[in-house]
Amino acid sequence: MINFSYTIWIPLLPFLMFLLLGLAGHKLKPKLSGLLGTGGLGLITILSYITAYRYFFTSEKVNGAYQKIIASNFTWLQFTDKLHIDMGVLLDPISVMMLVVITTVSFMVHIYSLGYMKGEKGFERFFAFLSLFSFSMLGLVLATNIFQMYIFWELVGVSSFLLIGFYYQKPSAVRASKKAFIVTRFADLGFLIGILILSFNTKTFDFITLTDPMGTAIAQGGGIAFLGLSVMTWSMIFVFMGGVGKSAMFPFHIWLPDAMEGPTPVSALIHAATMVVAGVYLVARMFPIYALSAPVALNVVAYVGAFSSLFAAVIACTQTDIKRVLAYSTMSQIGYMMLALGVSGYGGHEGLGYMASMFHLFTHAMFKALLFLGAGAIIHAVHSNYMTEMGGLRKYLPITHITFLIACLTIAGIPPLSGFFSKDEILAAAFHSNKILFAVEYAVAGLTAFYMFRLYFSVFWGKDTHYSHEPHEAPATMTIPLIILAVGSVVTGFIPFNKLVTSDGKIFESELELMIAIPSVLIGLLGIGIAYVMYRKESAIPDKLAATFKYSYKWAYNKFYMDELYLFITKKIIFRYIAEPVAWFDRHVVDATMNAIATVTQGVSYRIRGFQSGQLQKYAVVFITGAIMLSILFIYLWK
Amino acid sequence: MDILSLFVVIPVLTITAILLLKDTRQVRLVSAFGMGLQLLMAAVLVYLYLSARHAGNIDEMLFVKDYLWFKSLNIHYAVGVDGISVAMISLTSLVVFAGIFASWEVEILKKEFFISLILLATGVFGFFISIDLFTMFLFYELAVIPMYLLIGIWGSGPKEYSAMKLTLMLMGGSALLLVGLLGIYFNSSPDKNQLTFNILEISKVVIPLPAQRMFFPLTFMGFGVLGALFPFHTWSPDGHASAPTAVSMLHAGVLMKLGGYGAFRVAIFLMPEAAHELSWIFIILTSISVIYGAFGAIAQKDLKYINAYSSVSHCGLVLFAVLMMNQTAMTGAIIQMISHGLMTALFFGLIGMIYGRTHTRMISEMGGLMKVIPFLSVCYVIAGLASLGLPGLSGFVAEMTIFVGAFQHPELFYRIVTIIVVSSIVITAVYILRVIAILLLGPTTNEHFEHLPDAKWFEKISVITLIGSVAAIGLAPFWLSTMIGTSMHPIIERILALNPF
Amino acid sequence: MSLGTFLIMRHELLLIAAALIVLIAEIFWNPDKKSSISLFSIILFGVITIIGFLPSPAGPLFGGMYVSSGTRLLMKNILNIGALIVFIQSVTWLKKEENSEKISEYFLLLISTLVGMNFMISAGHFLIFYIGIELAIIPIAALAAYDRYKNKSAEAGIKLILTSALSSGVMLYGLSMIYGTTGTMYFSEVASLFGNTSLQILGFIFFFAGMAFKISIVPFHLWTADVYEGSPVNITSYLSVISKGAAIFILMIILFKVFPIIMGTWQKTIFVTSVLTMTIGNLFAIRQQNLKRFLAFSSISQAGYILLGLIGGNQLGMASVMYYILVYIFSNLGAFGVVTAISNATGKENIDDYNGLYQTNPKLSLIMTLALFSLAGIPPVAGFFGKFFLFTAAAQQGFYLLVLIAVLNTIVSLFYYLLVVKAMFISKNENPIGSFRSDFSARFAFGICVAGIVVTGFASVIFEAIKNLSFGV
Amino acid sequence: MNSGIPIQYFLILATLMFFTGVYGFLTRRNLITILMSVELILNSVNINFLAFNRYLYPHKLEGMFFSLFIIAVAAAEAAVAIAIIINIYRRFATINVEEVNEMKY
Repeated sequence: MINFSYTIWIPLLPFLMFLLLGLAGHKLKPKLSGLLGTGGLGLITILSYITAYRYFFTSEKVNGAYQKIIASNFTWLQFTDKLHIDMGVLLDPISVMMLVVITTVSFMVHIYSLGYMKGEKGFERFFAFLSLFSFSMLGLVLATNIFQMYIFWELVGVSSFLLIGFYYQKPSAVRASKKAFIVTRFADLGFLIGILILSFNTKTFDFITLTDPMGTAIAQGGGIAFLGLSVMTWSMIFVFMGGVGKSAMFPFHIWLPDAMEGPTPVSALIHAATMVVAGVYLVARMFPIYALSAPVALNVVAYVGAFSSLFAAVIACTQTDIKRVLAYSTMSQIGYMMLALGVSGYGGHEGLGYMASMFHLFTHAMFKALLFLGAGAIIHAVHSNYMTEMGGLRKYLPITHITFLIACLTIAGIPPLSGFFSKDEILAAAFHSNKILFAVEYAVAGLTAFYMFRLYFSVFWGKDTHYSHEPHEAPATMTIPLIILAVGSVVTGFIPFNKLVTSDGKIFESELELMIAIPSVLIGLLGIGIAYVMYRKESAIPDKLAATFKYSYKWAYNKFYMDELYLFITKKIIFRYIAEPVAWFDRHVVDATMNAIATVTQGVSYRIRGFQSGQLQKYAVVFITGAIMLSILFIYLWK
Repeated sequence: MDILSLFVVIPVLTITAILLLKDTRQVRLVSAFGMGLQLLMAAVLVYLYLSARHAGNIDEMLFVKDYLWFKSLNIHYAVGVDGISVAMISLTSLVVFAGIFASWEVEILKKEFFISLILLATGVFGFFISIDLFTMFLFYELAVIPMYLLIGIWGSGPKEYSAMKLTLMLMGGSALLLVGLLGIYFNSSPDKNQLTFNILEISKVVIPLPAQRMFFPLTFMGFGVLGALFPFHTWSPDGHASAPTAVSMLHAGVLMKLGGYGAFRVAIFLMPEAAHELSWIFIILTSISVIYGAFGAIAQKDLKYINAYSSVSHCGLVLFAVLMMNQTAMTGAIIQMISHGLMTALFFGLIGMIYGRTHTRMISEMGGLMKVIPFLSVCYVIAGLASLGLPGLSGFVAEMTIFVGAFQHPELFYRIVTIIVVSSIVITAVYILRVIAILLLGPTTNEHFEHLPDAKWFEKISVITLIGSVAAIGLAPFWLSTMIGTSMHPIIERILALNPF
Repeated sequence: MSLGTFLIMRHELLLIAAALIVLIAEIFWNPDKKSSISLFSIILFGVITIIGFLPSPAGPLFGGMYVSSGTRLLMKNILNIGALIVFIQSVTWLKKEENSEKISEYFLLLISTLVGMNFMISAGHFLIFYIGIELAIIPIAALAAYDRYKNKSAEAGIKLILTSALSSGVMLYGLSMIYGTTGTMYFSEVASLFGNTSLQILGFIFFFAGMAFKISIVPFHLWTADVYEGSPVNITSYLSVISKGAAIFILMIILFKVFPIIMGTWQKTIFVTSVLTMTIGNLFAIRQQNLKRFLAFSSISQAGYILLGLIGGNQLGMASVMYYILVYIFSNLGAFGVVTAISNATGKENIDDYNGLYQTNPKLSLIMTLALFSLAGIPPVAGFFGKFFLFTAAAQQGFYLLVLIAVLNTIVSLFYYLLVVKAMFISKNENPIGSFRSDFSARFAFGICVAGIVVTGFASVIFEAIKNLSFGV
Repeated sequence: MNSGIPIQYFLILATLMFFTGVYGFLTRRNLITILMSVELILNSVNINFLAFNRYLYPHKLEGMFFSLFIIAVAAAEAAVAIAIIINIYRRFATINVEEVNEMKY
């Protein structure tokens, strides 16, 4: 058994960095603090690579399965003797894989930001927040129990809130951050309720106990039925609700596009590579329960994923803000991963989907980060987000151009780039379990290729726009990460995931299924072709199309009016018809009653003043009547 | 002189010292010194307590001192603490300490102000240390009455109205309470020969159920008024809005906790059966105040009103948890009291400081303060995050303990209500973020605000004390929850022995 | 029967002597410094008060018509203390020009009323009781009309004397019924012979009405406000504490000693009347502007609370009543002392005039606040303990409902007491009452009152001592 | 020693006198008359005492003495009352009870 106890430093280091930069940041030189943050992250990147190596290649397996290793653990808060929140580090294939993903991308983004954020006000604040985010994200993936996960879940939420609202003087940014936080918070409510129900039935938070296929948690499965579904199913659906929120699945996706208000590196790190896949990771983490004890919930996962991917892809085809296009494509790719999990089974070749999903998560992190960073470089050069104001940039930004192209090809699933392999696995898994979903995903693959190359062509080719000032290639701090990530997205496809990350930790054989791979490549190429025709040069086709499908285009362009719907619910229903009435009720009914008591008392005291008339004889009357009344009362009425 | 009585003696000495002073500048120094001493004492007490427990002392109450006072009625001056009261005492001393610094620049009648403030503190400390119902009640009323002068003289807005309303409603609560206490007293011994006010001795006997049915509601509501139980919470918004900074801090931070503490230590601990029987009524009321308070806060425009309503919601959570009557939930209730105490004190302190600069509390009239007064704004954000239950700050610990505990309740009804109550975390997030977004973020709307000064040193002391403790509890809750939890055991055992669920 | 046995009625004898001495001394006094008579008589009375505390023989006298016991001695002493404070407070007022001629009358009359009260308290027979009560009220009527040149004073006098005559008429009628049905007027014999017939109930109720008039219990209270307002402040304070206290004492003794058989009935009676008294008293007090009138109504509601101590008929109740009267003497006299001082200095008696008093006369306002809080029953001052014990006594017999009504009433009373506090501390006033320094006697009286208010509560010995002397039904 | 007149007569007379007195007290406007009606009340009480004593408890004289004292006290009361009434007349120039109401409410 190898000693992994040092892994506790992987999350801890960024936290210390956050404290340092947060408390003393404004005293340091911006550059220094930037370097500190980056250096710290570089360190843990190395650490996590070492960990990954030692875990996958040197730690021994028990009957051919990777073990779940509790590297370190201590009780943070004791609820009951059974229920307690622990803080610790759990190493298993997916967490180790996530370690690699997060640290790599985060490190790249740190380096990139050194250039991108140069001269920004609050440079050190930015890096402090980045460290906070890295801390929370790492804590999330390394969580040993569901409550620890929830804690860091909230923390990534808030750090994303802080980073989206980084330009806090910009109203749109403020609005976006607020929206992101509240929407995800609402989803997290579901997560929490899920945890509560789960813990009530299983009396434990611990992942290993929960997800043990032979364990009591899965075996008893909370047989009590409610609306025909087992308690376990309910709790899993609620837990998944949290995932939906974080991973911007339909219907909680609305925060993601607005989140693009944040600085581009942030979008690359949080809203493309790491945080948004937390939902996928959550489902993967609880996968045995989903697969063995709550299949209905698993179906929900599959359908939500499939629908979101299609939905997002359609919208992506119509957007003109490049970051928003990328945001929607992220959403659709995550939909892929969800679907893959949804269609997967547990163990052996059944678990193909699981593996595929993790695989795609990995590759997607690489190329989507690359895409965003590239977009960042473009924006940095052009000072605009809108592709309508771009074109012919290839001669100004050669490196960006090449890397961007690679990324586009990857996402379009062109062999031998990594995207091809992972997506192919997913399609295969879908094909084997559910033909309809397969068809959907197949179409989405085409759409993806189309909108990505629409973007690519209209930015780098297309009409030759005349820029007010000459766009120039980004500095090395920005281009180097691009290159590294580009390499990453080329080679990662060859990592044998089926030997490393599988549903039950055991190796299984999976070979390329040509009769799925070839058509998927073809449709990818088809998408690219259409995009080429429409956007390679300036042409009237897009506008014609838009004109012909006026209404559907309009709907897609306005993201199917989801934002308006939410606005209606929050502003009109909640605020106008609940909060304000409550406030009014409190003032004018509850409070008024209390005041009424006082007023009535005073009123009465005014009414009865007539007794004190100052007339001696009236007093005498009262006196005598009083005496007689009392006598009557106690002699006759109340003996 | 035993250590506990010192907690009453030191403030009294401070008051006398202030009375003797002439120069007003010294007044605040003296009070700061006295309360600093108090804070130190609290630390010492915590240390002594923990070491005593560590030494294996398993008495229900420690440092018990008992002096016979009124022999014929068997009234004692009896003090003693368990983990819960120790925690509450440290909370109080923290908040009072911060409060002194927050009110460093009172203009008029400095002397009187600090005297009344410390008098209020005296009452609170006395309440928490006493284990004799009579002394408890005495200190309770002693704590309530200075509020009138504090709000009436140094307050703002419709201060006289609010002060009167607050005092009368709280006194109304204590009226119900008095009857309840007398009822407990006269049932405190099966054979009427040796009646007692001593909580520990009463807890050894079982009060007959009819009596419990009669006196539990009185006692609970009596304390509930102070704990802002719906519908008796309406003193809270007006009172807080009109009160000067330090007073709102103390009042929301500490005084409202008397309600929760008493409801748990007297009403439920002494009359568990009735509590179990009638809990459903109060559960409904409290969950109303949780949700209702939160929604009320969304629609407010005045910072203090927002905070007052959020206090209603949070204190409602305390009473809610207490009524769940199991180890975890009740522990959570205590933690929530402490966390909310610190949090809301922080909030009111900051609001006072901001108001002192912008001279308005209407959020609509402010904006973009983050750029102008970063320190205060950041602290405000932290307070906000704490109050919406962000992990790493105290609010989260408290709320989660309550929710998990409450959800362990064996009856379905309680679990469903719990889920409803849990949903308050979203509403809280909504109004907190709304305030933060309007008040601090965005462009600076009013050019008059461009050159506001940031926090002064005494304000920083006050704020940092509170933030420090909020974060301390949030990051390392285990010692607090264990300290409270161990003291909760005997209480829970008694409750469970009397109501087998 | 040796002369020594007459020492049993030492209190009365000493007081009579004192009254005569004052009367005679006035004749031979140097007309230039008449005002020093007051000092002389106060010292004289002070000596008597102190002697009153010396241990003295107890027992029946005149074949049981006159009874003296520890309890009754204590009651007399309590009254003496109160009277002493009133005397000291009235010095400033007596110094005034228009009063200089009648100083000795003032003391003579007050002391004789005190004699009446002492006899009344020591009564073992209704005849003594009747004479005592008349002796206690008639001179007060004269004193109420003491300000010969004030309309209100005369009005107060006539209202008091006529209504009291009526009330004693009614009471006597009741007594005659009791006599007719039992054939005796000795307390002890009446107690043994008393039954529960309608005629006897009627007799009791009429008797109770007469007593209720003296204690000013609703609905027999209407004279109170006018008389209090009209009379000189010191007379008002005397009426509000001493006469009321004495009447309550004797009512308590008679209820416990003479009517234990119809306890059920008089408990009901007290229940009804005390609820009425508290409520009506408070309701009227809310609206008052003149402080004397205000305190009059407040004292009415106080009487309502005191009845809670009687209703139980238990030892605790008796003790708490005596204790409360003591506390009430200190508190009410403290409040009246402030009113006296201010009306002597400025002649202002309205609450509005007190606005911003704290700026000019902080000490006076603090004393007033203390006294009012004590009346309202706010800790840590004595009033809190007093009220608590009263309520406990009532609760002991299971009158929880009554206690609830009472405590809810205390909130209303707190409301109007706070109104005064508000006036003094909070309300702004461009021309507040000028700052002045009250003379030695007033400050001495204040000293006693404040000490009483603060100490009586905490020092449990006082309550315990009273408790040991008290008996139940 | 029974002298033919049954006790009821006395009692009825006394009761009538009592309520006549009360009636007078409540209705007469002249203070002096009111005072007289008070005397009526007291005298009715006296009759009661005497009758009871004479008829029911003839061997003790408590009733007699009581009435004696009542008469004496009533005299004193009347004296003070009349003194005050004179003062009233000085101040208000009337002894009509209805006009003596400076203090009210």
